[in-house]
Amino acid sequence: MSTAAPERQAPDRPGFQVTLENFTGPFDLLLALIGRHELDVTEVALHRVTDDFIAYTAALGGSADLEETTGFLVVAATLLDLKAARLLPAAEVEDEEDLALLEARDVLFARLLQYRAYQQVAALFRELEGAARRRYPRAVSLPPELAALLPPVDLGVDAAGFAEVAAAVFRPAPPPMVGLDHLHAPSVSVPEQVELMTARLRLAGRLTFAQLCEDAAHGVEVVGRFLGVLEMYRSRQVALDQDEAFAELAVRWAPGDDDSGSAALDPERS
Amino acid sequence: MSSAEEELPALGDDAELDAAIEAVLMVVDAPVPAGQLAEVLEEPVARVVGALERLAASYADRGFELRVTDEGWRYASRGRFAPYVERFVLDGQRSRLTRAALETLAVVAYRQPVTRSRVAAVRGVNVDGVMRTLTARGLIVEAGLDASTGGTLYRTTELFLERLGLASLEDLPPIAPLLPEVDDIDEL
Amino acid sequence: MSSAEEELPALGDDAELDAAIEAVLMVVDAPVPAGQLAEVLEEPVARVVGALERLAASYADRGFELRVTDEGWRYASRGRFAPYVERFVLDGQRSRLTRAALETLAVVAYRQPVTRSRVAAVRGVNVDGVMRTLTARGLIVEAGLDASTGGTLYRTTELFLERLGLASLEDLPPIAPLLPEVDDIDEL
Repeated sequence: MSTAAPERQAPDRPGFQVTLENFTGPFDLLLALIGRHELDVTEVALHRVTDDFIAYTAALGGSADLEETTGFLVVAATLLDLKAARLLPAAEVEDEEDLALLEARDVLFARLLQYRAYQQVAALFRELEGAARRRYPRAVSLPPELAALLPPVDLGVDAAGFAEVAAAVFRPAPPPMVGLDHLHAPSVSVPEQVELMTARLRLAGRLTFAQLCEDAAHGVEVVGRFLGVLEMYRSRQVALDQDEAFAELAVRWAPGDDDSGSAALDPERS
Repeated sequence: MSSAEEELPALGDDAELDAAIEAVLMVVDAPVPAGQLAEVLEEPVARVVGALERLAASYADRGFELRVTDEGWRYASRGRFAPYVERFVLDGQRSRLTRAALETLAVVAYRQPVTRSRVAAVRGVNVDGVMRTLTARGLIVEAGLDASTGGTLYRTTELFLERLGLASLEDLPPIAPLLPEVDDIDEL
Repeated sequence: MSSAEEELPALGDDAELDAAIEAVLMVVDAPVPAGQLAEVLEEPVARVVGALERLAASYADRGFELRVTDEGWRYASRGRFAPYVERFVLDGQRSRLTRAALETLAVVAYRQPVTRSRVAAVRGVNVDGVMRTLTARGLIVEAGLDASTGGTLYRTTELFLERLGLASLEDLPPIAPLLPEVDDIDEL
């Protein structure tokens, strides 16, 4: 057996072409995928939907803005960590990493369940809104005879001051000064990662995923490379080797094994 | 015609017709002609006028009355309580506009004619109350309907120009020079 | 019309007090707290509250009602006549809320007062645009600054309750049974 079972299924599975539905965020997508498998929110369910989640995130890359994509990538990174951890023999896991991963998993579960609660309430809001026989409050203008009693109105500014007020209203608000540096996601482009990995694999022929990621500056870049590997696998440019369950994942340069692949990322491949 | 979602209450019963008229008149911010009421309630004008007169009589002991003018029917406070009503209206009323009102007025002035929802979008807050205040103070008035959204348009008044000491709207200082960082202020 | 200096009608009689309150409430454009009414009418708050409750009960068969919320008292049309009232008052603005808007509203409703970044954390996406829309539509309002982060806090409005047909925040469906048993997920 040369290819890890879950990955081998991916290209043939119709579900792999994730439809670009309008998900309102990563948790929304995750819950929708879990629901599609008719699963409860468990770790098994997370493993089952990881690939679909990644595929959706990859498809999103082109159309969504960076900030939107970042939310998906952060969740994708956690899912990949979890999935990777299950492939490793428990004994080899460092205690500290193990702990961090368990915590990451628990946080993901907690946030997912929390989000689901609000989603359910939002659905209830929709029902309430539809059923509400709305009362409208009396909020009428002052009758002219009463308005006439009010003291003469004073704007408190002259024409120039008024223009200043207008300018202040129309001036675009400065972007909120929230640092995004901690997200480490300035510009991870999957096509760029594919290009980089293609060059390396052409030279080396075969590299482990860990080797491919040795120089990755941060987690999001690792996610980007993983998405790139999935893309390359889908377009039949690489094969994935895994000697046995839980063993290290290796990526082998094997273009054109089967040219019926759907997409060609690199026009120069041969 | 009624859909499942919008079941119109039947008004065959006089009591129901009366109540429907009360509901409408209590909320509408302008006198309503009997003809318009009849049209919306899908009832004969004569029957609606009968209901309006019946209602007006039923308020004999109340602090408000149903008043009819050339423009139509509307609720009003009963005259004999005017001292309290006036005291309430003047209570806490300042002659100086609030900052919120001034900003709303600025949006109307530089974007007129403009709908309330457009003003709300620019200011990022609900402006219904402030727009009513500005209308009551005579600084803005309604100016027809927006062709695309059907929303009411507003423009500034003569009094507004007078208060700023301007002869016409053309004398409003341009704001583009105050916003050098903006290429096209109409985009805002 | 009488002026403010004119002698104030005596309100010793309950019927007169009730009528005076009706007269004042007819000109308000926002809910009025009982305390403010008491001040204007120079009557004890308890007596005014009693009158307000008596009035509210007296409208049982009418097309309008006298409603009390946290903000105060005011008249409103009765819900079952909404289909007719909406033919008058809708400015083409009652569009359905999107799912994103409803979810955001749900988080604000249960966590209020709450900052934008906390809402974003719960939903896992940026909520700036949605929060602006909800504010412009009057469903949420700013409610001060968060002491620790300095971020702007938001809360839901009366209009939000109105829209869902709820009398108060206490009537929100309980969310606790749906939530994971974590004391404060934000701390994680």
